[in-house]
Amino acid sequence: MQIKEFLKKLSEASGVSGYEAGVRELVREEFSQYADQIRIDTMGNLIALKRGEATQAPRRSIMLAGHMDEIGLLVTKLEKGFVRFSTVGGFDLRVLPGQEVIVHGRRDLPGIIATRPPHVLSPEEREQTMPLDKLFIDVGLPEEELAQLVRVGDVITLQRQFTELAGNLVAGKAFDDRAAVACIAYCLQHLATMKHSWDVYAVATVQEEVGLKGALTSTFGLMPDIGVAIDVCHGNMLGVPEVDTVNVGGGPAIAFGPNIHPLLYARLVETAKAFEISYQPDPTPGPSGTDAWAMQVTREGLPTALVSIPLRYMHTTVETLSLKDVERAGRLLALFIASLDEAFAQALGLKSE
Amino acid sequence: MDSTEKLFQNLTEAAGVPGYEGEIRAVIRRYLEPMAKIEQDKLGSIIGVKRGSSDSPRVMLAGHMDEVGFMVSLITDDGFIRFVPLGGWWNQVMLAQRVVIKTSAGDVVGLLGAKPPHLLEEEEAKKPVEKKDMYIDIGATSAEEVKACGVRLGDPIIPICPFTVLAPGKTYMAKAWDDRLGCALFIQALERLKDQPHPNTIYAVGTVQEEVGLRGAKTSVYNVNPDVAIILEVDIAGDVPGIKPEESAIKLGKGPTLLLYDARMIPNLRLRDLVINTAEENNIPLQFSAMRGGATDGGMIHLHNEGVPTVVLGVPTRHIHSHAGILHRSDYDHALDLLVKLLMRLDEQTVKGLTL
Amino acid sequence: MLLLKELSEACGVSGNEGTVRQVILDAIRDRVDEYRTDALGNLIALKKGNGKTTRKVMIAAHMDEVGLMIMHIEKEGSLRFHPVGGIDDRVLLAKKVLIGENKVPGVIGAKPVHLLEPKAREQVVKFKEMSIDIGVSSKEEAERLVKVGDYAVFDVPFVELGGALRTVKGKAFDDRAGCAVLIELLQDRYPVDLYAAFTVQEEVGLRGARVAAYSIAPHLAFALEGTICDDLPKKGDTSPTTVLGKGPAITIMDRSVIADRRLVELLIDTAEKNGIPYQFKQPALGGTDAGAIHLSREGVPSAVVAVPSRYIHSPTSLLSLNDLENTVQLMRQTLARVNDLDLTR
Amino acid sequence: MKELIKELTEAYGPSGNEDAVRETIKRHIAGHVSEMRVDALGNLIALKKGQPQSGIEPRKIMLAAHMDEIGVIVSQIDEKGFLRFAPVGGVNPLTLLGSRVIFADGMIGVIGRERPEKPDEFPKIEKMFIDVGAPDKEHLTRKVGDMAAFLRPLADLGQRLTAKAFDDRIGCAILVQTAQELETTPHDVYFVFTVQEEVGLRGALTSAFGVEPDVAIAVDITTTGDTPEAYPMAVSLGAGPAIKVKDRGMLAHPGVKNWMAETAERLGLPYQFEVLEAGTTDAMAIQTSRAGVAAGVLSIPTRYAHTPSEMVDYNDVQNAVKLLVGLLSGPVKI
Repeated sequence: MQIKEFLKKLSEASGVSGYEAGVRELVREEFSQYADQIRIDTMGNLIALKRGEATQAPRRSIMLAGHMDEIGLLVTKLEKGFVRFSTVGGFDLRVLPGQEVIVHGRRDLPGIIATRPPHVLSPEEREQTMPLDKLFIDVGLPEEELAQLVRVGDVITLQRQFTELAGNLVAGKAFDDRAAVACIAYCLQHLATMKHSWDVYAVATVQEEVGLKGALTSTFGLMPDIGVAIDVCHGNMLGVPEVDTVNVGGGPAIAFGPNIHPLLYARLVETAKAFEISYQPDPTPGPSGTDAWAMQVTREGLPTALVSIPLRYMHTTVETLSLKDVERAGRLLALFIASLDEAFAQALGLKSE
Repeated sequence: MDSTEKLFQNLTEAAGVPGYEGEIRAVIRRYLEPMAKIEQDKLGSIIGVKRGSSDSPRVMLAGHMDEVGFMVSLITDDGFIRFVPLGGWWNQVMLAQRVVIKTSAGDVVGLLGAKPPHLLEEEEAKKPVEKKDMYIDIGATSAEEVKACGVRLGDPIIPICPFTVLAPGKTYMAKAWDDRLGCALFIQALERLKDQPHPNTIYAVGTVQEEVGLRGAKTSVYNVNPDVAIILEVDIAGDVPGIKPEESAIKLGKGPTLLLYDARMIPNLRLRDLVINTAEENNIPLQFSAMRGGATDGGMIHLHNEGVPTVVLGVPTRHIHSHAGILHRSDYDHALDLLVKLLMRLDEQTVKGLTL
Repeated sequence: MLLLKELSEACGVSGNEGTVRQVILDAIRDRVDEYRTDALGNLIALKKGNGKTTRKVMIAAHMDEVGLMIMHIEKEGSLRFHPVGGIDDRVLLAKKVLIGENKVPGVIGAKPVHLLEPKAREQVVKFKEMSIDIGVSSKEEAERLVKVGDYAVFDVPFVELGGALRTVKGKAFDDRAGCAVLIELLQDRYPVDLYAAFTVQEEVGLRGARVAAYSIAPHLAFALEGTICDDLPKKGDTSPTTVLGKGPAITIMDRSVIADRRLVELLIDTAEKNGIPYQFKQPALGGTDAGAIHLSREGVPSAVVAVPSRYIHSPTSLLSLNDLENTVQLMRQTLARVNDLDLTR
Repeated sequence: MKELIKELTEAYGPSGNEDAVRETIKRHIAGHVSEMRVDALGNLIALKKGQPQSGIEPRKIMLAAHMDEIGVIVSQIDEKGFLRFAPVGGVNPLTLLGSRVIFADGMIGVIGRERPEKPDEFPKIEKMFIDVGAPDKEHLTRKVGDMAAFLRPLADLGQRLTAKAFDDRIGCAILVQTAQELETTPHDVYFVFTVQEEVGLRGALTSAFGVEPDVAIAVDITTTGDTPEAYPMAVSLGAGPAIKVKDRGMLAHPGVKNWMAETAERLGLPYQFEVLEAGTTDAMAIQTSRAGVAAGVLSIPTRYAHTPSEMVDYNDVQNAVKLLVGLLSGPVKI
């Protein structure tokens, strides 16, 4: 698998929270090459199992979670031949005006997010962010035709063009968190060339952007011994203080804090150091806001960790990351998994039934 | 794609911010050359001369080649690019868009960075980002890298928005309709008149630097020295939610528009009536518009010499001065018909009559 | 009482409760029948009932306290930090803190008032504008003493103030007071299986209690808290949340739970029968582990009993030992009766 | 059915005090279900056992409507016997001024307000109080923690009805009516009347864990966009029950959504799709129960939600019952 090609496919696919079917097929295709078993649960999570070599009980398992849903829009109302919409997931409304979109009606309709032109706005209005109810989508259809092709509740995705920048960086939509899905695929591919005794559940979760829902239910269903979430974190960019970001291209960020089991953090760091994979520590004082936050408190709880890929302009159509970081994160996870043994399980105090 | 759509694609996808019209000029030249004698003024405006059955009257058709864009103004140490707008940009439609920097070393793709919502203070989210605070990210990590990519101060920057046929097949989305559409009109007008005798000589002019002050119009009009002029422009469609009729009554698909006045020009009334009659006689739908702000090349051209009878023909376009605009094919076709019919009627007699 | 001092002075910011857990473990090891630590760090101890018991009762007190985490070290060696749990920016300025395992002392600083515009003096300084000074002059020097990710707590010694209410002052009475009460309760046996859950991460979202309740699956539960006590003189007709010295505070409803009415009645009845003072906590304020426990599995009837304590979530808090002891009394007597409580509907 | 609706909406039941509502419902569904139980939090869980039908895969279906309503809770009592209070659930202060409230024991109070500093000042709940007509504190039987609900009888406007607590007694009424009209079903249908929805979907969370359904449908209210200058929204009163696509808290399971829409079309019942910007329902909590539940919502378009005068269209209500009966009689297609 080529990370760039796979990420491009994922990024340009449509999979707004709750409607991940489109992107899920791509993931299934890719994961099934490395998995012994693959299934989809009630919520729509894609769960791939790659068995470990362990022969004697207790059989241990690790769950890798990266979410495949993306933030998007939803049709709320048709008005005078234009589309009113609502957001799914957290948007900065300021990036919406002028964006190209695709309205997934009876067929896909390209269009743009528009608002009253500046020519007719009062100076005050120009100084305010356009609220949601002042924005609409123009697909260039007359009222009657629009009504035949589009219904309330139809999904809308933003511009899907994948762009290569200088220095091994790429830009596109939904890298949050499809980059993690690509990273997991790369990890599985890598694992195929190694020995590992623990079972690996590679889970592409759904509905993370609307409340970590896929992780909540899939973890309950699988109840692995430990869980690792892969997500994106804020990369360095103009106008944002250093303390809030890590460097794009500086290697995966390994989180620690209340959401992270100290021993998992330690093992990840050892692994990175041992194999000279550059990484960045990522202090996370409160809620990590990732699938790991949900996984940790499932049933009687489990040790969790979080590996993040530095990313600029999160939740815009020009999310930007370094392919090198994705690859590094994938390798790190594979090596980490290969290092898991019963001694480590004991150290974590895992039950042995 | 029919030939018109192909023409639209070639014209709108070409680069040409004010002062940097080289690329678009080449495209237009390719289309004009088979039909007309090509001249150029010293500012870069291109002029296609097509003689009909008579040298006079001299009819000037003007559409501007330049589009709104940006220019590299600063390269930061950590490799981000600051820019200045060329032409009137509205800051609210700029964030998180893709752009191409046209460098001596070729095209460099970049994007306008936008702070993630997660890191926004509540107050901050209420205020639009100022242009001066925006920047372009080409994926470089240092000023050196940026320069290595060939980017230099002053390099022009244009939006990325490929020509797209929208769902109904009758509406198109693209950048730079303002005013590649005008260019398309004079090109196809000449094509139609190729083997028709028209009682005049047509000067089809693609002007430069309209967006920064009608500059190309001022120079090219000297070269042409017209007896009558028709400005071909986009017009603001007002049929979107939230626009009141008194702000703009123009609707997409309801025909071309005739500009009754703008900030810089009042049309020649007889010429105006000629347009209206021609439209009625050929039952071509026509809408009327009036702009309190804004102006067109006509603002310069009609003041040439002792004055030049001038009108502005428009085609309704939504969302101009942003990355992507939308227009309707039938409006364009009607505008073209009207223009051609008009050119057939502008003989010496009629034109003299305009100013008696 | 002495244990309260030890508990209060131990450092246990959410996610880093190890030290507190150790203090508690040493205290209860010989009092309980079983104990274990789970994946999040909850300490769960079982005190079996007197044989003929039918009910599992969970009592939770959380070990964690609000504090700070070191996020970034500036070139000149000052430390940027982020609060862990809800801390009011206003209480941070000019406080002494202890950082990391080795308790490196530091002071929270900001721009001196002299340099502030008159207008700025009116405004609250945001924690993002503050930094911790540990007396070093370079990043390198700082890194020898602390590392990014270290936890920091306020440096506040435990002091007895005495007086009729036998007040004491110290840090983290929310919820070390609850821990102290729970440790006391483990001395006796009751006609129920008592599961004492010393929980983690309450301050970042009731997370320890949630998983503890799931694994214990109790029939009913109590949360022990050190609760808001806003009884200072103030203008207008607004009565206090709780009053210092007026006895344990019983919650009827807070942001996280509507207490089970049957348990509330039992508590009130027990208090009155035994002449133990009690008060109601003003409704609709705050949240406790009970919020997570009562929603566990198919639901768990839950109630909250709290020791009033002034200035919680600030460096120093204050409580009355009388209230503490009365809370122990009330719980003891209640546990003696809870097995017979009719829970059918 | 109007009698049932009247009885239910006028019952007293702020969050945590649903007993009266629960007893009323028990009375009406007794005999129409196979078994009933009340769980630890007070949810009423009634099961209608399925009769196996050839060719139809039996599923475990949970229908949820919440019994509780918004209200107020006494937070303090001053010397003169005025009761200060805090909200229970999302109470808009504007709707309190001049309202009457009623306590569990039938005591009635009116809500008063401190003189505002500015006449146009937005009323704050901290500056309001309940006056139960007590001369002073001594003669007052109330205590801190007592809850009160709006007092407002149902008014039958003919086609439309207005009352307090249509949120979500209308849902309860619809479930009761469905239980009565549904003769047989191939599925095990759990009619669950939940508690404490208004304070955080708490009853739904625990009852869903207990029931462990395959499919769940919450029946609750939604707001409309058909009043003057309303927020742009496609839902309007009388256009049929609304099938939820999304609200603040959840995205409905597309399968359940389509199953409802297709059934409505098959039965020739009017329906509309709903995208709600604010608020959520029990379905949010049910959806993520255990390993996940395919959950949807059937909404009754309701104007003036969370005021003492909510308004619904009687046709929407009856069509909702018809749709539910239709859904439960046939196979589950998701």
